[in-house]
Amino acid sequence: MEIYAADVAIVGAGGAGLRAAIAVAEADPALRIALISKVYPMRSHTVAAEGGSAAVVQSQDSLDYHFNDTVGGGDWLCEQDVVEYFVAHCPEEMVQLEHWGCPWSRKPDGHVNVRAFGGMKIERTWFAADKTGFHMLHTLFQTSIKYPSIRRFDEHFCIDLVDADGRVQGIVAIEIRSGRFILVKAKAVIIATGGAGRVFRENTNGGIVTGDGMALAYRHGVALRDMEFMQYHPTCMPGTGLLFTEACRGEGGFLLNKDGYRYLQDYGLGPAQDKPRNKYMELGPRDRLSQAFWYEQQKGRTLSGPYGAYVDLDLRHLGKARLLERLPQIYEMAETFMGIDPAKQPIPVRPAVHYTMGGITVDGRCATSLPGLYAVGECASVGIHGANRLGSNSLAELCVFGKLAGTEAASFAKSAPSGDTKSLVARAAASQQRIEELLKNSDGSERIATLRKEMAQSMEEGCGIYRLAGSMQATCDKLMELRQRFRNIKVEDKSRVWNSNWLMAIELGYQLEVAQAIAHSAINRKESRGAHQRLDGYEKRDDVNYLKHSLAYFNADAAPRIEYGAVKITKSQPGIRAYGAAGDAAGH
Amino acid sequence: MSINLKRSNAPVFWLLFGAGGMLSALVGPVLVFITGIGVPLGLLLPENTLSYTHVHALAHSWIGALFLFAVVALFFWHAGHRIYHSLHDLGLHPGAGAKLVCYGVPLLATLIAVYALASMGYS
Amino acid sequence: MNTPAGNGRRPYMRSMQGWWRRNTFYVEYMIHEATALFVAAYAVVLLVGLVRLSQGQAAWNAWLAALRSPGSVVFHVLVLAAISYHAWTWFQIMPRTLPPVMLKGKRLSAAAITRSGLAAAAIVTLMVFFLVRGLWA
Amino acid sequence: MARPEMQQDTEMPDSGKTIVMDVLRYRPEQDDRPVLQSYEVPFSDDMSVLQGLQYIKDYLDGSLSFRWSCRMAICGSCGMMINGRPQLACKTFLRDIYPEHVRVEALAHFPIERDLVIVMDDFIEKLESIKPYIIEKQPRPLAEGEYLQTPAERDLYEQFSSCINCMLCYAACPQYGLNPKFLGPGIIALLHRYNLDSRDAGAEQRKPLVNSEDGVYNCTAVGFCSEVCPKLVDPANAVNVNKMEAAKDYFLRLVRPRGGGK
Repeated sequence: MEIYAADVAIVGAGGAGLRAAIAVAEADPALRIALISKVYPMRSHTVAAEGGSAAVVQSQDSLDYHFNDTVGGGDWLCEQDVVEYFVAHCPEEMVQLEHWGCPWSRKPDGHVNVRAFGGMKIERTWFAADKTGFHMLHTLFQTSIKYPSIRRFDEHFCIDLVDADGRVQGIVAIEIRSGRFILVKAKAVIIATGGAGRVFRENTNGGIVTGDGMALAYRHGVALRDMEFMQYHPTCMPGTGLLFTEACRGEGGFLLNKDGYRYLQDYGLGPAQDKPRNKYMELGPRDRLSQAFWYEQQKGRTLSGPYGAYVDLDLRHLGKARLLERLPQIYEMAETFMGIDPAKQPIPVRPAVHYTMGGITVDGRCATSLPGLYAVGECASVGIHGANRLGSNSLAELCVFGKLAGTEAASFAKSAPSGDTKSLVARAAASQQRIEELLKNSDGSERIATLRKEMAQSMEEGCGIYRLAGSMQATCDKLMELRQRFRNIKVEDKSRVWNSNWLMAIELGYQLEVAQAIAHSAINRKESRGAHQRLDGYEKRDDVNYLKHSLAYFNADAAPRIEYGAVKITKSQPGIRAYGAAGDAAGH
Repeated sequence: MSINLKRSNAPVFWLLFGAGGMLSALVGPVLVFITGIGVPLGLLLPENTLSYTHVHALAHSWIGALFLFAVVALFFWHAGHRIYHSLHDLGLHPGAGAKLVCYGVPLLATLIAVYALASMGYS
Repeated sequence: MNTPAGNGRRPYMRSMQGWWRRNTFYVEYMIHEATALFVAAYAVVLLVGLVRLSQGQAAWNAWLAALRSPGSVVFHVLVLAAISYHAWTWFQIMPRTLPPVMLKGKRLSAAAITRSGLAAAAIVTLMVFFLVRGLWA
Repeated sequence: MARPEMQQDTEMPDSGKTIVMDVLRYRPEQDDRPVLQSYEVPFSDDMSVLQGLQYIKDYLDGSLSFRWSCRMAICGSCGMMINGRPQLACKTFLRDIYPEHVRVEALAHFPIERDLVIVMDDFIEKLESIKPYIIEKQPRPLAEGEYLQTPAERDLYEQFSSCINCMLCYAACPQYGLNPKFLGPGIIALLHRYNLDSRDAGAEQRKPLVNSEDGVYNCTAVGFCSEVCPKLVDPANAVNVNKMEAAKDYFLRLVRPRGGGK
């Protein structure tokens, strides 16, 4: 097995991984950084983020407002000290990106422009048209090229962490082009592999978003926190689930039911006004908007198309010129994928799974419970999203915590001793053997696609926008069955060079375990909060029993063990989460 | 990968190519018509349009000589450069010989044009 | 088959043989590149004319006479077609070769640049034609 | 025979129709050279070529390899030759080809690693060579806030910053096919993007690449690169504008005093 000796290994080269790599390189140019990604960095799913990234910049805005919007938006399941750190560091990170060349959209005077987003009191979303994630990712990737200490392992698929002596000491990966295994020794490892949205059927996520890093940490005893909170984004393309950014609403788009009625006013978000108003109507938070869709559907007031129920996202009144300036990609997507001119026709949309609020449990400094192991970005739960993430907080999170994870890992690596290569190789060889078994299993009979489809279907049924004990239990049972059947998985392709059949099987293994953590966390939370809404007697938020983080622990072949951890409250006591006129009355 | 940082000499030839391309796009069609079709057939143009007196007078003036020189020389340079690249496009891997021909002929033509015009003197 | 783990890489490079036949865009490109042959031929005709001019009236008249031969006229019709096609494609490509052209704070569209180029060619054509006709008629 | 159920990520209505996809296969561990393999795939009007390939992989032949991720024409993974033209598979629809066969091949002008997967080392190395990052005149402390840049200044380079590195332009460029040392359209577009950025002062450092024998003058203005760009970047413009820059530099250096240039 090939061995590469690094000081810090980073798994995942999306926004968070790249930002972390740059932070390590700037912290100490002598540290050798291995940046491992199963795709080329610019393919990472950060690329698909559209709307923007939050940072307080306007004089009428304040860090407290950003804090309150985030904590209230998260239904008080946030680590408030971490949120304080977060909102305080967003502005400098956005400026840092600007210095690195990110083409932020500008005001006529040359200052960076900001736009409105859902659940925000004051406009604070920095944007680069509607391709913000794309521009941030490419800016970070291209900037990372400046640092000679960053050695990239592009298209290397991480199959395991290597731990020894009670701390993580490296990772094992497959070089996809050759099928060879490589051990990357490292004194600190940062996981930055993104979310797990593809365990659901209809989702906005790219094919690579399979929860790999979450499963890696989980198998090594690190808890997955708050996994029941899966964000449904309210405006997605029916069928494919492709995302129409929240900025469509930030720019003034309307959501209409089949009667052409702005139905959100019936769900505590009104009154309706022509001009977009922060925290009102279409600028409510994502969980509320997705839930309102569900109710409209129950009432038979949605429209119906080949992919089921939908509502109309109406942008016509914004005019073609503004759409092309502010939402060019949305325009292109509507035209190419749906044959719709959004200046002339409303766009059919429905909610789809978008973001994994939970993830690998880390403290406010991005450290996991396994010494030397850090996690950052969507794969991690650093505690800023709570039960519902505010739009445009995730891109800011990549930068603020990417940098923090990088500096923390760098200082850990500098103080940690080198491990014993021989024992690490032995452990890596064991991981290699386990993965190679998949290829050798010649009489497997289960198709990868069949299992994946059953998983995704079951997750949607059990862990959708509204949840019931019975269907959640059915999902838990189904996932257990699928894990059994996975042992009999068939990898048709036995070759080594770019064998994506093999990789998909490994990913499916990751997905099934992460899905289990989601489903079991969900069925155990007997209340409704943020993105976790129940209709079986637990419709209310229950702060007495459930103002707690759920912690899912890997339990080998059995179901995960669910425990609970405290939520850090500093300055915002749980209150009523209200938007629209009710929010104003409640003083939000 | 090793990127060859040796400076390319192409700008000289590319500028001549471009100038010739632009000139031939602007005046090429009308010149071809005048000299090759209109005058020989007496089409739209009086027969004595290209009489020796007229054309010699043109060549005898600075501006006329310059125009004739530019047309002849730049057309050559334009064509030579393009033909050289087309040989490459066709996979004929033009070597030094082809390069010599493609750029040597325009050079020779340029010298001949200068000589011919100079021998007529200027007024 | 049966290569040891990881040694199976054998990147395959495809041939460029006949690449220009692969789509109509390339075919068109090769045709407009080929107009250079006609430009070259016409440049030779003009160069000969210039040399003949410098040799005196008789030489010049012989050149003119040669231009009147049917073969020459047919040849020049072909050259006219080729060089006109060259002009057309030259202005089609022109927007791709210029830095942004700003007009009243707005960027000139590719189509507008092409149209301007063609218009310039038309104007120059008329100017040369009437200059030649007017001066010497 | 009943056809298997559709894949998970996109449910497609069953039209009962099928389309034939001829895919260029190359498995280096067993094939001497690439060979075409045909698959019959259920067809509906809203299916992309990518969805067709996903169907093949999921239900007909798990050994078919190709890159894909975002499905929305922004990650740049799924560039391939579709009926002879470089295109993103996610953005090309079967309905526009039906009932003809869909011929799918790996992106032209690159070595085929396997099936529809190309070796993209060359592109990445070139990307790394052009210093694709802001080279500041002097470092600006974060505390001083952002650089001011007017919308007009941003518009200058914005187009070239939209490159998704899908490499369709390289597959469209015969000059790159004929001479892989050529820096190529997409990379020159990115280089141009930084040179045009009002925050950047690195043009001088990038010049040797532009001016070199592997630089802009390999381009013969075919223009197909810009035709196939899925993001309307116009790399041909970047290349050709830089020819003029390189020419200026070539001659100005002769009149500038030695070492006295800026």
